[in-house]
Amino acid sequence: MKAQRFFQDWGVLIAFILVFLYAAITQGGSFLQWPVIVQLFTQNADKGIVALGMTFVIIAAGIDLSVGSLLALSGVLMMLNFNKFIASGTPENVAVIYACLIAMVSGLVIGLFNGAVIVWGKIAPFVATLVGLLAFRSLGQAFAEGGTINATKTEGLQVIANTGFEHSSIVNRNDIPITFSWPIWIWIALALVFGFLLNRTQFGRHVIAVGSNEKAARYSGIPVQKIKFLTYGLVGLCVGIASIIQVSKLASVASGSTGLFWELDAIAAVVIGGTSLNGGRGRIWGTFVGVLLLGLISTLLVTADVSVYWQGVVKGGIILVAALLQRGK
Amino acid sequence: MKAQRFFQDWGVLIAFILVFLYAAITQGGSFLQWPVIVQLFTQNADKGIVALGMTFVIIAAGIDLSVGSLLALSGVLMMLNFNKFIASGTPENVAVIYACLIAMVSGLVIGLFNGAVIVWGKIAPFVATLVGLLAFRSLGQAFAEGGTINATKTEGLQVIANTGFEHSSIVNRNDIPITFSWPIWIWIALALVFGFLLNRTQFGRHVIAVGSNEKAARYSGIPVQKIKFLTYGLVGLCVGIASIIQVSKLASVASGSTGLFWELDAIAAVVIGGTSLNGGRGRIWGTFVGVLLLGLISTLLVTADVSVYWQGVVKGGIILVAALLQRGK
Amino acid sequence: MSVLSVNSITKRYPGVTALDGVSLAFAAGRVHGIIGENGAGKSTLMKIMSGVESQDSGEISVEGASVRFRSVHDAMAHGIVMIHQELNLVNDLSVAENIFLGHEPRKFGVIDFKAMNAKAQELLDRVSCKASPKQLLGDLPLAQKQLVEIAKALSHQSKVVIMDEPTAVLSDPETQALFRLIAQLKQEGVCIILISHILHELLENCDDIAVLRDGQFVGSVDAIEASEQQLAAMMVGRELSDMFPARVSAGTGNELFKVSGFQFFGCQSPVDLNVKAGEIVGIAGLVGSGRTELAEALVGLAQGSGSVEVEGVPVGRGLQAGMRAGLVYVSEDRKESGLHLDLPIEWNTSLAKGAGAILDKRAIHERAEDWRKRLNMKIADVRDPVSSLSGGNQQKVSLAKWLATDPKLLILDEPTRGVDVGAKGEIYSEMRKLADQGLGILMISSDLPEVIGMCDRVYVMRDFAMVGELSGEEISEESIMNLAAGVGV
Amino acid sequence: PADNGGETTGEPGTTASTSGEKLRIGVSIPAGDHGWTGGVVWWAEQMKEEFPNAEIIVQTATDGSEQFNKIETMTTQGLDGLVVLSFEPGPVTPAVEKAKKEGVYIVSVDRGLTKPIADVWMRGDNKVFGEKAAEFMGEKLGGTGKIICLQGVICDVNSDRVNGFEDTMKAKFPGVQIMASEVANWNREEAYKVTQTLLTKYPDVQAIWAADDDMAMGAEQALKEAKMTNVWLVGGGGMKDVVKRVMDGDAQFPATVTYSPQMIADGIRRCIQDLEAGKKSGDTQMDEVIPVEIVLPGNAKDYYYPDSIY
Ligand SMILES: Nc1ncnc2c1ncn2[C@@H]1O[C@H](COP(=O)(O)OP(=O)(O)OP(=O)(O)O)[C@@H](O)[C@H]1O
Ligand SMILES: Nc1ncnc2c1ncn2[C@@H]1O[C@H](COP(=O)(O)OP(=O)(O)OP(=O)(O)O)[C@@H](O)[C@H]1O
Ligand SMILES: [Mg+2]
Ligand SMILES: [Mg+2]
Repeated sequence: MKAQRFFQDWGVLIAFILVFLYAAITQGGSFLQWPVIVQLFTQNADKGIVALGMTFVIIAAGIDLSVGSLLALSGVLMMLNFNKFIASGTPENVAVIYACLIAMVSGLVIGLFNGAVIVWGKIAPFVATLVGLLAFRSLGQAFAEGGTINATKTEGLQVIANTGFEHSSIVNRNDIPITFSWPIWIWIALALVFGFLLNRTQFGRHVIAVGSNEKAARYSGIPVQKIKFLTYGLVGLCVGIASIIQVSKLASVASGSTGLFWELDAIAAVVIGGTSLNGGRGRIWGTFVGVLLLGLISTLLVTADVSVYWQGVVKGGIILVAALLQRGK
Repeated sequence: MKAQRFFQDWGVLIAFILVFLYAAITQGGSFLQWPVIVQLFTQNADKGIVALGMTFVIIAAGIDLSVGSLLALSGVLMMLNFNKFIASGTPENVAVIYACLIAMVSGLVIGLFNGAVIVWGKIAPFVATLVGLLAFRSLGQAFAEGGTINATKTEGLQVIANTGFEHSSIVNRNDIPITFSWPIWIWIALALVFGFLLNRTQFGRHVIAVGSNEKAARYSGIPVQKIKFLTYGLVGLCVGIASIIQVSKLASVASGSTGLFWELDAIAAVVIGGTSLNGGRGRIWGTFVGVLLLGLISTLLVTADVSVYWQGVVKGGIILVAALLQRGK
Repeated sequence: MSVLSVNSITKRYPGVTALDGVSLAFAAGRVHGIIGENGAGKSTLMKIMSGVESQDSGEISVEGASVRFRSVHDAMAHGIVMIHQELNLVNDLSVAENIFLGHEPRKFGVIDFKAMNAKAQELLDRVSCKASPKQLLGDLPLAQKQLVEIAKALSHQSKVVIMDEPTAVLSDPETQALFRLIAQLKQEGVCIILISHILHELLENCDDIAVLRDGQFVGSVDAIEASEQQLAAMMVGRELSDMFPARVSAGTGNELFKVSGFQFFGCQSPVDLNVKAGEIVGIAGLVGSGRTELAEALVGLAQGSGSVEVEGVPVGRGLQAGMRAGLVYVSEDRKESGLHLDLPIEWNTSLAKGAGAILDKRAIHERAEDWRKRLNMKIADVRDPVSSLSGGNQQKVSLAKWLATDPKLLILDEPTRGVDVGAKGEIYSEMRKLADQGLGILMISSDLPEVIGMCDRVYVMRDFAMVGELSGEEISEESIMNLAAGVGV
Repeated sequence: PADNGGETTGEPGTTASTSGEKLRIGVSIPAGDHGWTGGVVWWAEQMKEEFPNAEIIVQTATDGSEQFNKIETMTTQGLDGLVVLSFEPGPVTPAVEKAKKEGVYIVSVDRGLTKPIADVWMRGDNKVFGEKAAEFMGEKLGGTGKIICLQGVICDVNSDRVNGFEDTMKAKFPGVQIMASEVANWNREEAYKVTQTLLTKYPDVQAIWAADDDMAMGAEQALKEAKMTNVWLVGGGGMKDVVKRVMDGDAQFPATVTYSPQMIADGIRRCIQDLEAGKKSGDTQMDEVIPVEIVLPGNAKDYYYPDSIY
């Protein structure tokens, strides 16, 4: 019983550590280096931020399938406006700030729109956000004419994702200091804020109550609908932030492919992290580690040179083992 | 109240009729023809069959994300073996029968494997079948070395999907009789059988009971685990049958793309058809109409020549309206 | 002046008029009892007064001013809280969080867990609940959850506390503690509205008692002057004869059910017990004494080991094997494990019995109609979902579901919880009839008069062990309580 | 009109089918879920403006079966011509065969069909795509060196390119070591991540081959961040940004390989011109290879379409 409880609580972390140790042992020197570890964080920060928001939605017994499409749409809106600002002669740094605001606001507003459809339109979350999955990308493609939009000026934009904290003692093998870029810090900061929000604030506890027993929450005078509505706004905002990171990384957004399948990845990370799809039970740190675990698997598949055909089997297998480790009674 | 109940019960059918009328009015002659209507059935039979199985899984409060990948895998297994049989000199019709058996058995067995992982491995259905989503396609790609496998002999294989019932009075514009091909009949027959299974047999009632309140079902002496296990076998079998239709229609199977996104389509059809994702409530005819509605939207997008960039918005919009029509209190 | 009053409240559900022009007034510093048969509309009225439901017509006044509640929150703001008949708590939050759900103490916008736990502990002490504030609510047994629900209501400092059958899942000591608490609240000037089917409770603790019948107010009596017979007559509309049927052939049959050396999860010493054909045997004990655990292990719902025989034939492990041998268990928690609330009544009554691999719909329907008559259920249509029934009628459906399986040995866990006096009598006589037909009945009950009135023999449990067996004249409230509480041993 | 149309923009208005109505041309292409296919969709949509007198119905699909269905639906609606760029040749062939039976004029672009039913096949050669890149890279490396490869979505197109590349490398430049060959799904972001990861393991690579330009762009970003701008790349597919870089003599993009999504536009033009010229289904069975060329600073301006989306 005790052991089981232990695994249930810490399974995802144990799985992560096991996979990491495996990688470190089999890959030896090439794996246990700062750049690899830092990269794991850099590469997954955007998806990780979306997963943080998704955790709230799922704890409130909802789901959001539209995140990937929304990422593309808010990226497109951000980029189109950025280019427009630049074209109209706005100073680059001002244009960057405007563009970021546009991404966040569009994410938030569209997320709240999802929430409104679900709460006041009384449409099941799966259906409402499936509509979003179809419609948001389509809108993005219509705005971008189906293509990739490149930033007409890239330096200012790329500051966000490509610069950050460096320390002279943490270097790669060419002795160039490694950048702990802003996305890492944004991700960690948001994880802390969201963890605090979930565990220490009334909003967080009410999210749990709504997901665990909606009727009881209603009988306790909790504004159930408002809470649900807000969780969708939260994930929308997260998507907006993630789209800033995405756009900043590559100074471009592809209306057709940006964020494709992200809903699955984000939900998978949340669930692997120990949050129940039935709502009511969940945790932020679990999602954080879940994202890292999925990222680690991807890295391992590349560095261990697994045949491209077999990668799905290996990835699925590791997820299965992680799930087995932390299964309930 | 009464009106609401009416819409809740018949919403999907009303939505279908409305969209159909809209198409018939705006498209006029080019839409209201036998070929278009028959095609609607032919084109959606395979997906429709998968959705039938999915209905059982969802009523039992489960989910199966692996259907698309399983479709590819059982298609690959079927095709590889078919080509092997032909190469070894087996008569074509015998090879076809063997190949069909292989598809059905592999679908059933792998479906039951999913069920076993969920029931006895105690893994959440979402996670277990997500593993399947990753692993089954990967396996198919490994067997097919990533590519498309084409049938070395096509006539016998194509009999299944391309022949059927014809009546001299039902013709296309060139006065060639239209084929009501076997997939249509298989789909309708399976829908009737599944409807009977769900509404008239103990198994069906137990599926509903398990989905509605698992604990109470267990206390009532219902073999909860066996029931769940079987629903996954059922959807697996359906996927096997669908893969036969696919392979027969296309005389080939693409390990990388066959069945991509089918899980979303199938689940969407089930939910639009009025089955609750929380389990315990659902209906076969609703799924049937749900598949037709989604198919009709696709057809309409083609015939109305909606810009490809806007198709997602239009499709999403129609699904939303259908959902609004039949929402609960 | 009345602190809360309702004026010609009417509420209709599809097919039923739950309330039909009810007017009542409630005063501060008084305890008002409300009684009525199952389905009389008591819970509906309370839900309307606490903002859960809204009336079709009529008005609510608080301290003379007309109000309109749009949500529970509105009612709370007017100082009205309700303890629901069916528990409404969040399993995934702690006990303290449940108590303060919706009005958590905060410091700088953040929940002040320290203060919350401390205040919760006070409230828990007040309701004599042994749970710790930090425990996850889901881990508590039913009775303790009920106490948490009461503590939650007290946390609001309300003017009016509505309690819908709070004692149904409590055993004697906790019930006593609750009434002490009620007396204290009354002293503090709180208005208490108390629903119960246990009439003497109300007579002893209320100031006045209002009676509802078929959604209408039929009258109100002063608790000091009234008698149980009078109340029952007002409720049912006719005189009730003695509730407990006479025994005809008390336990003269052969040994039907024999358990020896049986161990179950958490048990302190192996259990032996037996039931003869035609016998009704009680298992008494305090809440948490392990009666439910024993029963669930006996029928194969939980782990257990030892010899279990029905008519001398060993029963295999597992629920299905037990059912085949005629061993059935009616759960105490009809909401979670007893019934499929969303499914039609007729489905529920046939779910355990089965109706052939290919369903015989007619048999299913007729069976439901049959049991509806036999247990006198108040049902609009057997095709309606169970959730549309009042609590007591749900309990009857739960019983019917198992009686329909033609059992040999029936284990009933709190069979009359939440059932009105009239219906109780019907259930008792049905039990007796079955026993007379040769069934053995093992009844777990916290209702001592029921145990004394019905049982031929009584086992008493304490702390997951069998501590005594009483029969015939030995059975009395005192002897049972002595064994159950471990005094005088 | 045997010559490759590219100059037909001048004379619209002459389009009319034999029946005197507008020509109905169905265009079936893969969904624009990555850069190159996005370009295909864009070019196809452009044709609607170029031929206002023809009814051009553009339909995309996410898999072979959907493409099958959409071709079937368009055929039922009545078509004069069908231009198809198949998702996978196998699954699409039966649908095209049905259209052919209805007398639709078939122009197949790029990947072809499994049966010789196209009236015109403007063949793209993915094998040569890989071979040309391998030859260029092998020579530039002087026969020895370490490289990594980025693959697209696992499918026939990808296999052809990768096999063409790897086989040529092995045969002609055995001294060039392919350190890793990883899937990046035609996706810039994924290529960026995969390259990041690979660079930590193989910090001494000299060059990167990507199976299309989108992935090359992603890889470039990873190189830039790792401050490894001495590593050069070869992609392919005719992305305008890449062609521009080659044209400008950017050392990181010494060359690229043509494979412009514009080929769909050529296919549509060809289809309309042939129908206008009175050609009927079954009259011809043309098989033209769209040449795959290596783009170098010298000839880059011939392949630079600044107005294209891709
Ligand atoms: N949600 C509902 N839908 C339909 N009918 C309902 C609903 N809730 C209550 N009813 C009906 O309203 C009537 C009154 O029910 P109510 O729960 O108020 O009874 P009660 O007096 O509390 O009975 P009990 O003593 O069994 O708890 C019953 O006939 C019941 O079937
Ligand atoms: N879900 C649970 N998790 C942990 N402990 C439990 C759980 N359910 C019951 N228990 C423990 O088992 C003991 C017995 O529970 P329970 O209240 O069901 O016994 P009982 O004698 O049947 O009482 P009653 O039927 O009167 O409620 C309790 O003391 C409780 O601590
Ligand atoms: Mg009640
Ligand atoms: Mg109990």
